[in-house]
This record gives sequence, structure tokens and C-alpha cells, in this order.
Amino acid sequence: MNDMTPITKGSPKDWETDQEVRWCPGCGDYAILKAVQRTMPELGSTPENTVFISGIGCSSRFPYYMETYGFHTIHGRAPAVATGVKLANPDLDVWIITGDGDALSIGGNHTMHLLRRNLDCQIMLFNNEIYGLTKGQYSPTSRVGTTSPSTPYGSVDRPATPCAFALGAGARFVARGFDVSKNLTDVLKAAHAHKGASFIEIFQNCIVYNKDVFQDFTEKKNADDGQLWLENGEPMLFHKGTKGIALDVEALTLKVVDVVDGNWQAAGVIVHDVKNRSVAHMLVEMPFGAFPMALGVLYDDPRPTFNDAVVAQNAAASEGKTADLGKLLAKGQTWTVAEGGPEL
Amino acid sequence: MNDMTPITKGSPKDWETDQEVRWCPGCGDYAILKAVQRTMPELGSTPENTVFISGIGCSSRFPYYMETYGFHTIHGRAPAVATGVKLANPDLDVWIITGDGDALSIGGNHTMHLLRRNLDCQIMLFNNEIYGLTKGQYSPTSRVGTTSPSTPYGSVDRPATPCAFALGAGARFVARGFDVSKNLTDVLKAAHAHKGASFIEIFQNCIVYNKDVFQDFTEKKNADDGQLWLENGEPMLFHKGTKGIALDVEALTLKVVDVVDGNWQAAGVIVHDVKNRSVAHMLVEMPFGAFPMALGVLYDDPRPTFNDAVVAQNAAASEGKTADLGKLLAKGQTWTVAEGGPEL
Amino acid sequence: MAIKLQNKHGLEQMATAFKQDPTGDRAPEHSEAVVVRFAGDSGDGMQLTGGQFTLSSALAGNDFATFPDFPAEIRAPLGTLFGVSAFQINFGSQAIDTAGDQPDVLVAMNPAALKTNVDALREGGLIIADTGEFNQRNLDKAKYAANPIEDGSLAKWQVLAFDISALTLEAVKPFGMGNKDALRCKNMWTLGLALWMFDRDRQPIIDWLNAKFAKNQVLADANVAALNAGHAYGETAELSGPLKQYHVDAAPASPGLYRSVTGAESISFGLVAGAQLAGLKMFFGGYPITPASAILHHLSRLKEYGITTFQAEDEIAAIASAIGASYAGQLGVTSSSGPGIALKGEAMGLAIMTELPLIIVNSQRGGPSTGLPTKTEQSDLYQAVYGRNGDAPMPVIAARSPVDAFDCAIEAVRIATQYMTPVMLLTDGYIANAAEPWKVPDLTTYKPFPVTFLENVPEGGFKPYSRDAKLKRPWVKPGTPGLLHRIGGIEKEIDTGHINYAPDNHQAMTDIRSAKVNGVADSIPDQEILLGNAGAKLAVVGWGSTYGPIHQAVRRSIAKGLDVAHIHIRHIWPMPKNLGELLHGFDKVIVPEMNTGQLKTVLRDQYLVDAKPVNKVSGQPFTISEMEAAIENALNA
Amino acid sequence: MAIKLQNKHGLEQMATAFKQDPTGDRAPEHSEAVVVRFAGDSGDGMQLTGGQFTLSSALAGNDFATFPDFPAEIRAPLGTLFGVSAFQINFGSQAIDTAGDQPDVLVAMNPAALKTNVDALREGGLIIADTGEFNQRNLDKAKYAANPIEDGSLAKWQVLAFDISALTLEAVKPFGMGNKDALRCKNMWTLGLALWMFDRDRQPIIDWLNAKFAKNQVLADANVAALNAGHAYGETAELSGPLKQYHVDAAPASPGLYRSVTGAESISFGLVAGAQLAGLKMFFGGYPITPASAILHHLSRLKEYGITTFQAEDEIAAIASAIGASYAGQLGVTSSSGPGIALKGEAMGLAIMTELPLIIVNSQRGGPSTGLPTKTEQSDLYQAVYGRNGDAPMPVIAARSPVDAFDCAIEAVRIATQYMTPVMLLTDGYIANAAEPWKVPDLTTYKPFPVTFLENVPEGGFKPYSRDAKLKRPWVKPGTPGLLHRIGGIEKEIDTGHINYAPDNHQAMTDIRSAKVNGVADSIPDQEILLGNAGAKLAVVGWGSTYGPIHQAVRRSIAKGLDVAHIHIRHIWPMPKNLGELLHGFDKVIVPEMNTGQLKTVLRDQYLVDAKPVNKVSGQPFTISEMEAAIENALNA
Ligand SMILES: Cc1ncc(C[n+]2csc(CCOP(=O)(O)OP(=O)(O)O)c2C)c(N)n1
Ligand SMILES: Cc1ncc(C[n+]2csc(CCOP(=O)(O)OP(=O)(O)O)c2C)c(N)n1
Ligand code: SF4
Ligand code: SF4
Ligand SMILES: [Mg+2]
Ligand SMILES: [Mg+2]
Repeated sequence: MNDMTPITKGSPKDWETDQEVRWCPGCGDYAILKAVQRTMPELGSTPENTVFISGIGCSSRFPYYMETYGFHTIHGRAPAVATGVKLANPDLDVWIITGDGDALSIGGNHTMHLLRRNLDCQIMLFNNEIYGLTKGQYSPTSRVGTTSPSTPYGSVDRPATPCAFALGAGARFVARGFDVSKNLTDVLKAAHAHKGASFIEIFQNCIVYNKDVFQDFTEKKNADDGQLWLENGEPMLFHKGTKGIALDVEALTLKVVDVVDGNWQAAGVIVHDVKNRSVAHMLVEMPFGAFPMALGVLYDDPRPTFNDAVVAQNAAASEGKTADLGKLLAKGQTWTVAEGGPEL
Repeated sequence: MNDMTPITKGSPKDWETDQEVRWCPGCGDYAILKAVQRTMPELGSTPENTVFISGIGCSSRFPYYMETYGFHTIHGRAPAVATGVKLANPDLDVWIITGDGDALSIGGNHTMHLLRRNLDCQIMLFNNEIYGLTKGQYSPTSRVGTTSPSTPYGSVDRPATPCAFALGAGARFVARGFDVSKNLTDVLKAAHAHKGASFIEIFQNCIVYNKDVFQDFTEKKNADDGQLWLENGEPMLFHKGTKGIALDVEALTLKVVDVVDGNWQAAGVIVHDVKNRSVAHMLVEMPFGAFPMALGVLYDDPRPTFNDAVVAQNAAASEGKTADLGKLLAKGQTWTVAEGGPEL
Repeated sequence: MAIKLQNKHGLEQMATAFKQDPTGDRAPEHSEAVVVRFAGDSGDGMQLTGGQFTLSSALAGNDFATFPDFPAEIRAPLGTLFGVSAFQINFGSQAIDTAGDQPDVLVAMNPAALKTNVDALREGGLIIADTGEFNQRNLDKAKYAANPIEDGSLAKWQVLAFDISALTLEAVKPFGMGNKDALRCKNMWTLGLALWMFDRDRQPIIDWLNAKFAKNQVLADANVAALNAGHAYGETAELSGPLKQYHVDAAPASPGLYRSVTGAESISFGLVAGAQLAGLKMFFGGYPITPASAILHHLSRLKEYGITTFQAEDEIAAIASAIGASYAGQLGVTSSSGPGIALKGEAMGLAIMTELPLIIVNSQRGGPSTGLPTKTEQSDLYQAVYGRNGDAPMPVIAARSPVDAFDCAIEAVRIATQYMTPVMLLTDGYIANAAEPWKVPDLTTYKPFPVTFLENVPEGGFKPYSRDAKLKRPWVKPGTPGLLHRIGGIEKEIDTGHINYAPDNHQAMTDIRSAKVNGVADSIPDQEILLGNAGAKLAVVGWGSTYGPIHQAVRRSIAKGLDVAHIHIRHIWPMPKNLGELLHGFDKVIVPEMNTGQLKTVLRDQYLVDAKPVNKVSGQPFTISEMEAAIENALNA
Repeated sequence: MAIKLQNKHGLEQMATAFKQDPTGDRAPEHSEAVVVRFAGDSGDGMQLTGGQFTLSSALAGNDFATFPDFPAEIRAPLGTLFGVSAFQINFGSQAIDTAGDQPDVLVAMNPAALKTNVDALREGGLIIADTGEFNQRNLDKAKYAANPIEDGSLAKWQVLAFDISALTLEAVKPFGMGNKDALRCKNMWTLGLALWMFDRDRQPIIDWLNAKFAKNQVLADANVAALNAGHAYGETAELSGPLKQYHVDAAPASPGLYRSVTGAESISFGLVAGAQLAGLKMFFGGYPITPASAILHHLSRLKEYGITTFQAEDEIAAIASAIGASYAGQLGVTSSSGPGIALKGEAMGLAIMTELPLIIVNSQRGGPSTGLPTKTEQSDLYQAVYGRNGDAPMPVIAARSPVDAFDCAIEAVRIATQYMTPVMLLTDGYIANAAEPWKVPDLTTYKPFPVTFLENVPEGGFKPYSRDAKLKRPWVKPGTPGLLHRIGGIEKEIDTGHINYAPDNHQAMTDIRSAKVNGVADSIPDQEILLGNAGAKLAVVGWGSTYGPIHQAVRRSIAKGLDVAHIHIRHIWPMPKNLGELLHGFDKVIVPEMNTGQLKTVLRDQYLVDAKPVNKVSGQPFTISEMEAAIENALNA
């Protein structure tokens, strides 16, 4: 390990370990790793104050490749471990790396409660809609009809929508990106800037077991139709600004509208407000196909964090008290056996 | 047990067991039990085809008091047990009884996945915002600042909103009621009529450990201000029809409007459409106080059920095949050792 | 005393329980030890009554042991059999190790309380009953065909039945409370009577009442009035018959400050002390479960001791968060009972693989499954020693009493931090709830074992899985420059801690993990014999809360001239180095356990000694007489 | 053969492995058993090659055992050491019980494959290497300073190195595929060569290739061409030196239809057979985990057998759903590996308390924690027998080989349904993945054990916890009129099954639960001795997949004249009734296990027999020679 080399800020290299990266050639995880290593130097946190915590899965191998502190825990439990780490040392910059199975199947409960409590950390969910590490069984995000070793006749259960789940759990920051997107670093920066639990779903290509399931919007040729990149304060436009998202005031649902000569106001295109929770709910549930895929920062409305509240309460409760255990034991209803008392 | 007495449909008595009910005197659970026993005869299911499945908690004692089949399982796992029961015998009418701790704390993951898969059953979540059975610790639905044996200085984590969680998990039926409400039976009937997973949050008064936390809307004197009973196709009116819920088209959020001489159209009051998911999201998250508590059937838009899909796939996959294991074993790449072959 | 005057049969019994004092008849009788059981409706405040009576026994200088016996239900309907709550105290002028086999006095606040408790009362014992509650409705609820007070079915006991309800209402009338509130004072009336019976000073209780109801003077006065009325009733009633006063001398005790402590309290205090001796802050991740919750409750009030308590969403999150805290440099602690501990098994493996300190407290209850949540048992020893996937060795310690739990908790912290390993601390429902007098320890007498975190790159470079003489790996806090590293649950490479699947490495690491834990034995004292001699005809080997009954039974047996010894094991894994040799020295070995024979398995496996199980799995502690019988059987076998 | 002509040292070795055939020099050499190991990059299709070579061995009538050795990574970067995938087969004309200690032939498709596997090759063994892959980039990745093929570092082995890549490209040129696809045919070229070496018929493989690539004739033809080219190369190369053909005669086998089966397959088939014998539909609740997933995969293809497979959200939901299905009247089955089994502990307790049939399959892997997912181990026996809260007895069965797993699965179903109890079936990564020839069983020879559900109120009323002679309670399907009842995890009242916290009831129910499980011993055969005699000097007692090496080693030892016996235990809990007496009959007992000594604990506890552990915890099976050495040591000790 090159832990010894003095850290010169500003270079992605400083965030790379000497460990051989063990993903399949062509796996989307490589691109995400690079994006993170490109982003870290710009966040102002130091490698020694950064901790990457993961569960189990291909994605969860991530910490071994980051020259920071890292904990590759057990399947589904990374959020719980992270909660202990952050409460024990709130100064640490905590990143959770997880997969669609790790975070939403076995780990769903911990993900939910971390979001509900609003622990200050970043959760990067690598969604490849499959169990990669265990060789390709379908996952809770796999689409209906996914044939896999455990569903030879196709899966029948309705998939979860990670961002909808996150909002339902009370998330205050929800964003989306994908492995090879150049915008991924911006999404990561926004997530890091958000104080509280930042939930980031990253569509990731598992080229071995679920190849190209996202190409309908990730591929260059589909970008115009398929990608709706949201910018706070900007109108929800896509397809080179010729289409937009508006509210159908009758049906009280979203709809796609055509924008003629850039006059989006006329078309009633919604201006993205990252603090609007109602719209966020609609955005994360827009059915892909009829709608583009909403990407970028979908929702960002901070609330007090769990760790701050715990620290504050610990401090307030300790206010003016001394940690004298001897005194504590001697307190309350006690009695004394005098020297004169019966001998042993 | 009076299992032997011939069942004469139509009487709540037939759904009562001979077991002593063991809740604290005055507990809201009694009222819910009565409401269920009043409702059952009207649903057309027979006691022997009905199964009540619960986890652990005061609420989870429920099955012992219902003259049906019943399984008091382990903490948080009722939805998983119910999934096995329903898949093994889809003809059974499955009811899950759970609490805010059982369903949302330890059992959150199973609740989420049952809703996502859309197993055909009713989930009655008794929400008393406390852990009753273990003597009063705060729960994931307890409000910030709840002092309890485990939070002597008040709880600091942000509570979960059960119905929001359910929608985020993909629920297709979400309703609310409370223990002593006369409307509870109607809510239960609607839930039973919905094919698929029906999620019902029932506010329940734990008079010992969390007394009257819902009185702001459950008490007669607060009913007008506090209760918004939703009816499909009806305007969202409360306070004797003098107030209503409308959409703020600027902010794209809900707002309370005054209704002058019943002219709710003028006030732009929304007509409740149980199939409108966007509005459902807003309704379940309406902050109580500024808004009334949305009650009744908030959302009801059926989708194919998990059990139907499994049954159908099992049938399709078996189509024209015989269950001849001997044949199966002899299939594929086999070889024969002839009589003439080397002797043992 | 009156009782014996009336019932010849009772007399013999009595003699065994009360040593008579020659001096006359009118003065309080003297006795060595008395067992009193307060029983009533969950709502009657029997635990409070018992608690205060315990305090007064303590102030009277008696040694004592208590046994609260709650109903499983929170607050069952009034007057029901399953709603009965009882509190038993055994106090005396000699060392007391158990709450007593059979009560001498039973206070029954209603028919259900009488029904569920009277059979335990020894023949000739005294029943004090509130006739005010023996109405038809309550008799029905208690499933009494006829009123037992009147139908003579209580003939073999002394019965003192009178309308405590009415007397209480009378006493508190001046304060003009509603009937319901007024009757709430019944328990203080009863306590007052009990204080008189045992010749006790009322003042401390009165002070306590005034403090408790400081915000509501009326309530305070009413309760004090009830207390005094009960006491006065004793004096007057005395003139007229059965009720007599007796006196229990102070028990010999070394001078010093004493308090009463339950197991849940002393484990909490012990964990705090341990953390201080290690120089660490503590993180406690828990999820409520009976009877473990009390530890979470206690610690959540001690934030000023650098303790963060976290009520997690489930037991898995509780232990996982504690592991995270340990990784971050605090003392991670988690606590639960059987079913919850079962859920933590996988995560314990992670702590073992990553070699992080961690304390897992198991307050055992009746099993299997949900079992008997409010009853005590020792049936999780297998789970503690063997209950994980893979070869996953972990030290296990068991507390034998509320007071002992304090030192056990400190010992658990010492081992966890000195060896970088999770440690399981076993206690049970009995220890958790029972109270004992405790001579407040002088903390300065405990030797500190400060943790030193690795903060700089050592000679020859930093290796996360390098080891010291004890095979302990370094503990590095994230945030330390220059020592960045990654850990996880996959097999580790020797020294570097990198992922390694190589056969030789796995063999070596497996050996290291087991050698490290076995090495803990080098740091623990040799097994001592508590009573009797090495090489005796019979050794009674116990662990945990069977201590009391075993100790008393062995003491009595030795007094009877039997050649028997008592060995009580604190270190369940690894065991003291001399234990095998010690055990082989005895002709016979029996192992009484509140399970089907779990420690017995470990002993037979480790030492090939023919340890014979003596088992009780009823959710109740052994009685002394059961133990004495077991000893006789073993010797005669 | 050529090899021995060239290397005197190799000759002696060779002699041990190949029995020479007197008839001349040119004809294929004859040998009793050969061990071949195919090693290459994960992408090279070595498992496929091995599988097809296995088939051809089977068709040639050889007995065989295989050992696939996967990398932990899905598809590691090309050429890396951790990306190497290997497949070993031991085939012969005599009974074969293991995949062989040391390969005689190693096929190395790249430097990394050579590096990681060559040390296992016995001296004088043959290396076949593809020089086309021995370029600088791959040598670097394999951490070779110099090219081993050239630097003489392989002197003690026979090396046959040539450019398989080029030869393959040449062979498939006619089909005009891209380079990448063309090279994909390398493994078939190699297989062709191997088929020639061992004098095998190509046709079955060609048929298989045509079937496999039915949809893509070009691919089919190309692969067939590569196969033929490899075969042809053998014939021509023969003329010029080292490469020789040899022949392994058919092994004696009873006449009948045979197939090759892996443990995962045969457990799946066995569960299906068991369900049919019980007359039940099966519900399988699983969650993927290595190496258990294969069972879920197999069963999910067998829906027409009345099987519903459910991939749950986690292991807890998997077992809970299976319990629900059993409650509803189907055979509930769940399956996982160590870490997942740990999570199921609490729910097992529920199945024990509610006394429902349930099968829990544990495909053991290296531990603790995440451990070594793709490596084999036996370290979950403690967890199986002892790993639950409370006194929670449960039958445990262990399969010893892929073929044996079929009968074990049936036995597990029999016990679960005949006794209304959960049953744990232990297998491991080795058994799960290894293949054996299997004489397809005649299912009509298995005795059915049909389940009868209670459907009417019996004499004297319905009691959910009433019991038959075997202490089994009735199984009632929800939906049955007149038998409505409630069950749960709280202690049950005798007969009625109502909630009951009474001390006597808990004692009685605890005794019943343990008596019921112990009673299973009445229905299992006495323990047999597989080799050697009762009362021998030494008994080697094994369980599970150590069967192969123990059996061979004991056979050889007996042949050497040593007085040793082999006992292999299928029923881990309860154990056969005669086992204790049997073991006490031997002078010495050793217990070889791929753990730190877990069965040993059970034996010492149960029978107080001085069973000595022999342990290997490297993620690799014992070798026969390791076992022989252990036997010698024990006898000389
Ligand atoms: C307790 C436990 N259960 C199951 C497994 C097996 N397992 C490892 S990773 C995984 C799922 C991985 O899927 P995902 O989280 O989507 O990660 P990916 O490999 O797709 O990146 C499973 C089931 C395990 N290691 N531990
Ligand atoms: C595995 C496990 N963990 C913890 C417990 C203890 N426990 C029983 S019920 C309960 C919470 C009950 O709260 P809720 O679900 O809200 O039900 P309520 O009693 O309020 O109706 C807990 C923590 C248990 N029985 N099992
Ligand atoms: S299996 Fe899929 S997710 Fe895993 S490393 Fe390979 S490509 Fe990536
Ligand atoms: S504790 Fe609360 S929820 Fe439980 S029975 Fe009593 S009142 Fe009802
Ligand atoms: Mg995935
Ligand atoms: Mg609750």
C-alpha cells in the first residue's frame, strides 16, 4: 500500500490503492470507480478522514480500491455499520457503497432507517438490476420477465423503484446517474454538499449477467429521447429542448409536451425545484418509455441530521455533570454498616 | 375452543375464540378486534378459510382472539410467513396483524417486499407510535422528542410515515383508520375487496405507554378540524364541508381552502380519485396541523397479484409435462453398463 | 409467635425457618431468616411495595435476595390469574444467597394472587388477605368456586383476612380523593403493616414518599397516612390474636457504604467502569427485548459518561452499529436476549474476522423461540459457545449474581480490548431483575487497562494484521494519517489483512484465531473451589444464576457432614487452565443447569470428565432443597 | 510411455500412478487411474471442458470423481492469478472416491494457470501448455520473472508446450470468425487432444456440440473442427516424441443405466423424491448464496413436480416463508450456506416450537463470516447441532458424496414429516460442485411414507398438541372445517397448544421436544462399519465429504496390514443407538474433519469416548496421503 507517500491533494491517483481491481473486464463499476476517484480531490476531504463502507456484492468490492479507510462488511448491513461509525466519529466523511440486492433486498430495512434518521453520509447504490456476485439471479429491481438462473421462466414480481423507495423512507436527497455518464461527478458533488443522507442511484452495466439493460437511455443515440437531466431552477427540458415535462392539471399527473421554438413557458413546462417533494414523487415514478429517465438531482431539501441531533443531545445531557462513577454508585437509597457493626 | 359449534354465518360471535383477551383495560386494540369481528361475517369468507398471521407485540396477540386459523409468528416476520402460506394455498383469505415496531422497525424489509410483490392479503398495522409489549420504548413512528425508557431525553430521529413508506414500496392500496372510528369496518371492507396487498394503517391508542397521542383528530371535539375522510369521486371536504383540499398550481403542493356556501368547485377543491398516485403521495404526507389527517381509502389501484402470477407460471411451466422423476433422472447424457460388462 | 401457638403442624415447620429467641413472649420474636411474598394485581404496585420493603430490610442491616415475578402481559385485566404480579424477598441475619424456597408470609391483595401463590407457601405459613377484594367477580376471575377464606381450604396455613381496601379508604378519607386513587394507597397500607410486623423504621419510606410525590402533596400525605394506618393496625391487632411481631437481627457485613443493586443495573455500571478503565468512550447499540431492555434504559441515562445509546431498527442493526463504532475507535456494546442474540450470529462472525473489540450481553430467558419472555433460563450457553457459522471462537463469561455482574462486565471489557475480540457476557432474567445488597466498590482498587491506538507507522511498515505477543492485532482509528487500510469479512492474509483465499493462509489464520482466544486463559485466574475440598466425593459445578441455590445447598450438605464441594465457573470460554485437573480430582461431578445440559457438554468435550447433568427447565430458579436432594442422589448413586 | 523414457525420477512416480501393460510399446499404455487437471482463465471454459471430459470418461466406463475449483471472482481480468479456473478429474478402472491427491497431467492454458497449479502436479507429471499465451503481458500478470517454459524451472516435470492458440485459429479459419470468437474454441482443441491421449470416442462430444450450438451452425462446426484438430494433433505429435496415448479400462460396475451427478443436483432430485414419497407438494424458499444457489436453480426448473420456488428478500424471509408453506400443508424447504444459515437460527426455533416439518439445507463453505465463499469446509456442524437460542433440539443429517446426497435428502424429508420437526441437511461446497457416476436409482424400490393430514375431529375432541406414539403432533391444513386453531412461538400448553407459562408445563414440553427428537433414533439403522473390523486398533470416524479420502486411506492402510476401520456417520443428531458401544470397542478413535474439531465434541459429550481430532481448515479436501499419515500417526502414538 502506498499509504506512506505524502498526500498531494488534487490528484485522483492519491485515491487509488495498490490492490488489483477484480471486476469483469467491461463492468460498469470501473467507470464509477474512476468517477469517484476524479471527484474526491475536489471535495476537500482528506483520504484519512474518508471511510467507504460496503456490504457484499461486486459493487461492494469498491472500498478495496479506494485509498481511504474502508470496511467491506456483510450482506445488507453497511448502513447499520455506517451509523455506528458516524455516531462514534462524526468528523468522518462516510460513503456507503451498495448494490440493488445489498441495499434493497437483504438490506432494505437498514437503508430505510438510515434515510429516515437522516444520517449524514452518501449512499451510492449501484443498480445493475441483477445479483452479479452470485452469478446472475434476478434482483428486486429486475424487470418483470427477467430470466435468470433462479427464474428460468422469467421473474414475476414487480420491481422496486429505488428512488421512490428512498422518498417513501423519508430521504431528503435523491439523485440519479449512470456509470459512464460524464455528469456523474457533478451528481456526486451535489450529494456530498448535501448535509444529511444523500441517496444516489447509479445505473450500472453488468456486462456478464444483465448486459445493456439501460442502453435505451444510456447510449449516445438514445440520450436525447431517453435522458432528462434536471437542474434546479431550470425548466424540465429534453430532446434538445424540443420536449418538456408539464403538469396535466386535469389528471393531476405529469405529461410530456412539445416545446415550439424554445417557448417552454407557453408549453407549461415545469421549472425544476429541488425542494418540491410532490414533484419529486412524480419524477421518480415517471414510467420510462412514455417519459424519459429523470437524471441528476431530483430532490434536495436538507433537514437536521441524526448525528448532529445525537451529538447535541449527548452534550446537553452531560451539561454540568461529571463522569464520576463512584459518586453515581453511592447515590440514591444507600445505607452504611458502621465500624461498630457486627464483624464478618 | 368452540371450534365444534356449527358456524352460523352473519354473527360476530362466530369469530370470537374462548381465549381470555389479554390487553390492558382501555387499550385501543379491543375496539379494533370488535370492528374486525363485526366485519368478517359480511365478507363472505368462512372462518376455516381465513388465516390471521402476526408477528410479536401487543397487537400481534390478535390471532388468538379470532376464531379462524392463526399463526403468532416471530417479531417482524409475519409478511414472510404469510407469503409462504398464501403461495402454498392461494384460496386462503390471509390477514396480517402487525404493529409499528413489528412492521416498520424489525420487519420493514418484509413489509416492503410483500407490498412490492403485491401478495393478495390485508395488512393491518396497529400504529400506537410506541413499543407496547416491551413496556414503552419509542418506535420508528414516535414523534421527535418522545421520552421513553430508551429515550429519557426525548427521541431525536425523524419518524417514518407508514403510508408514505407503503407507497414508496409500491403499494397499490393504502388506507387509514383509527381504533374507535365507526368507519373502520368500511375501510376493512374496501381493503378486503381490493385484490392484492392492502395496507391499512390504524391509529391505536396505547393508554399505558402513549396515551391519547392521536386525540388531536380522533376525539369528537377535534373531528371536524382533524379528520378528512376521503371518498372516491367526492370532493376533499372537511370541517362540515366548509373547508377543502386544493392544489396550489404555483407551488405544486396541496393547500387548505375555504368553501363558501358549499361551492367547492369555485374553491378548486380536488375530487378524490383513488387511482391518482401523485395525489396519494401528497395526501399521505400532508403535515398534520396545517392540514387535517387524511383518512379512509387514500389509494386503490389494483395490479396483478404475486400469487396469481406464481400460480399461472407454475401451471404454464407444467403444461403438458408429467412429474415422472424416474424419466427425469434417466434424461440427458447417460450411459449403460451392459450385462456383459465387467462384474462387481 | 402467634402462628405457632395455633398450629401444631405449623410449629415444626416454623422452627426450621425461625430460630426462637428465649427472651419471653411479648417482645418481638427473633428469627434468622424470613421469606415474604407480596402478590397482587399488576395494578396494585407490588413491585414498588417489595422494593421499598427491600430497602427497609437493607437499612435494618439484613442480608437479602429478592425475586420479582412479573406477568407476561403488560397490564392484564383486573383480577385475572395471568395478571398477578409478585415480589419475593428473603432477608436474614445470615448470608442470604437465594430469594428463598418457600415463603413464610404471603400477602395476597386479591383472590387471583392467593390462587397463584398460596401453594408455594410452606405449611403453617401466614396469609394476609384483603377481604375487600374477595367479592364474587374477583373469585370468578380467579376461578374459585367458593371463597377460600371461608370454605376452610386454607386450613394448613394461618390466615389473617381483613378489609384492607376499606381500612385504606378510611385512612385517606381526609384527603378527599376519588375512590380509584384512594385505593391506589392500599399497597402503602400493606407495607405499613409489614414494617410493623418486622419491627422496622417507617421514616426512610416516608421520606421516599415525600420525595416521590413532591409535586403532589396530597398524594404524598395520603400515602404516608395509609402507611401509618397499616402500621398502627398491626399494633392494635396484635392485642387481639394471631398477628405477632418479630425481629430479624442485622447480618454480619463488613463496614462500609451499601446499596441495593439489580443485575441490569450492575452490568450497566460495570460496562461504564470497564470503558473508563480502558479509557474509551462507549457506543451501545440495542433493540428492546425482555429481559434485556433494562440495560439499554440504564445506559441511556448516563450520557455524561461518554456513552452514546442507539436504539436500532433490529438486533442485526444493533450489533452492526456497535461493530462500526468499535471500528471507529469506541467500545462497541450490544445487548439482547435469546431470540435477538440468534439474529446477531452472522455479525459476530464479522467481528471475529475483523478482530474488533465488542461486548455482546445476553440476558437469557426461557426458550426455544419466543418461549417464556419473562421467565429465567440458562439455555443459551450452546448458542454462546458454538452458535456461529465457521470456526468462530469467542470468549464467553457468565455472571452468577447481580453483584458479580459488575466485575464480569469489567472483565468482558478487559478481554475484548486487550485481545481485540468480541466477548459474550451471559446473564439471565433472574439476575437482571433480582436485587442484592452491594457494598459500593472502591473503583480505585480496579487496575486500569488503557487501550493504546496505533497512531504512527511502526518499524518495518504498517500491517493491519500484524500481532503482539498475545496475538492481538493493532487497533487503528479511521482518521489517522498514514495508516489507511481496508478490512472485511473475507479471509484475511496474514499480516497485511488483504483478501486471501490460499489454503495455507486460511489454515494459518484459523489457527491464529483459535490460539488467540485460547490464549485468553493465560490472563484469567485459576478456578477456585468456593466450598468444600479438592478431591471431595462430589463436586457440584455451576455457572451463572444457579450460584445461590447451589451454594446454600452445598453449605448445608457440608454442615450435614457430606463430602461435597462447590465450583462455580465464570469463564465459560476459554476455561481456567486448572479446571480439567481440578475436576478429575473429584470422585463425581454433577452440573446443575437451568437447561437440558449445556455446560455439561463443554466440560465433557474439553476434559473427558464424566460430568452428570442436573436439569431444571421450568422458567424458575432451582430451590435449595432441590439442590440438596440432587447432591444426596449423586452421592448415593 | 514417453514420459517415463525421458525421466528416470519420473519413472518411479509414474509407476505408482500407472500400472503398466506388458503388451509392447506402441499400443496405448494401460493404467488403473489417472488424474488430469484442466486450468485456464475464467473465460477459457475449463469447467465446460472438464465436464465433457468427465462425460467421455463415464462413457468409457471409468469410475471417476471430479473437483471444480472456481475463482471467487465472477470473471476476473484476463490472465490474473486470482482469475484462474480449474477442473480436476480422477478416473480409473477401480473404485474412485476422491478427485485425486496429485494430478498426473496438468493442462495450463496460460501462465497464471501454470503458476497456481503446477506445484500440485506430481514429480514427473505432464504439463501441456499453450505457448500462445506465454507472452510478456501474461507472464507479468502471473508474476513470472522469466518464462518458466524456457528457464528450466519446470525440470522435474514433463513439458509439452506448443501454440494451441495458433493451432486453433488455423483450425477454425474456414469459418471466418473474428479472432476473439475463434480463440473461444481453444478449449475444444484441448479437449480433442485429451480425448486422443486417453483413447476416447469423439462422437458424443460432437453430438453435444451440435446440440449446444443448434442455433448457430458456424459455431458448432468451428468447435467440432477445433476438437478434431486437437485430436489429430495428438496422432501426429505422437510420432515425434513425448506425447503418448494411454488407456484406462472400464471400472467394474453393476449393469444398468448410469449418469453423472453433482451434489447440488442429487439433493434437488432427492428432495423431489422425498416430497413424492410423502405425497406432498414442495415449497422452496431460498436466497442466493455460494455454493447453495445451485439447488434453488435446479428446483426452479421442476415446477411440474408440484414445486413452487420463491427467491425471498433475505434468508430470514426464505425460512419464514417455508415455515408458512409447511403450516399451510406443503413441504417447506429452505437452503443456504453458513452466513445465511446463521440468520435463520431464530426462525428454526419457531419451527421447533410450532412443531412443523421443515428442511434446512446447509451447503457449507469456508468461514468464519464471509470467509471463503467458493472453498469447501465442514465448520457449520456446531451451528447445526447447537446454534439456536433455548433448548432447541433438531435432527441433523450429513451427506458424504454427491450420490449419497440423494438418499440423505429423502431421509431428511422422512424424518421431518414423520416427526413434525425441522431437519438440517448438511452438505458442502465440494459435494455441491463435484460430480460422480450414479447408477440411476429405481424409485419404486423406495418405501413411501405418505403424510396423513388430520381432517376430522378425533375421539375426545381436537387437540393441536396431542401426540402419537412417536410424540408427533397432528398436521392440520388451514381450510379444514372444525379444526380451527392458533399456534405460535410462545411456550405451548400440553395437548391444547394454548399459551402457557406455567413451570411444570414448560418442563414437560421441554422434555417432550427433546424426547421426540431423540426418538428419531428408533427409526434409523444401526451405525455400520464400512471397512475393517469392530474392535480394531483404530477407528477413523468421519462425516460428510471427508468420506472419499478416509475410505481410500483406510483401504490402503488395511492393505498395508494395519488394523483400522472406517466409520462414517450420516445421522449427526440424533446418532445411531449402537454408536457409543461401537466406538468404545476400538482402542483408539480419530475424527478427521475440515474444521477445528466439531463432530469430535458431540462424540466426546455423548459417549465420553476419547475421540482425537484430525483437522484441516484450508478450504481444500483432505488428500488420501494426508489421511494415511494421520492413521499411521494415530497408531504409532
Ligand atoms: C448473508 C448473505 N446472504 C447471501 C449472500 C450471497 N450474496 C453475496 S452478494 C449477493 C447479491 C449481490 O447483488 P447486488 O447487491 O446487486 O451486488 P452486485 O453483485 O450486483 O454488484 C448475494 C445474494 C451473502 N454473501 N451473505
Ligand atoms: C427478535 C425479537 N426482538 C425483539 C423482541 C421484543 N419485542 C417484542 S414486541 C416488540 C415491539 C412491539 O412494538 P409494536 O410492534 O409496535 O407492537 P405493540 O406492542 O406496540 O402493539 C419488541 C421489541 C422480540 N420478541 N423478538
Ligand atoms: S458480474 Fe457483472 S457486476 Fe459483477 S463484476 Fe462482472 S460485470 Fe461487474
Ligand atoms: S401496552 Fe398499550 S398497546 Fe399494549 S395492551 Fe397495553 S394499552 Fe394496549
Ligand atoms: Mg446488482
Ligand atoms: Mg406499537
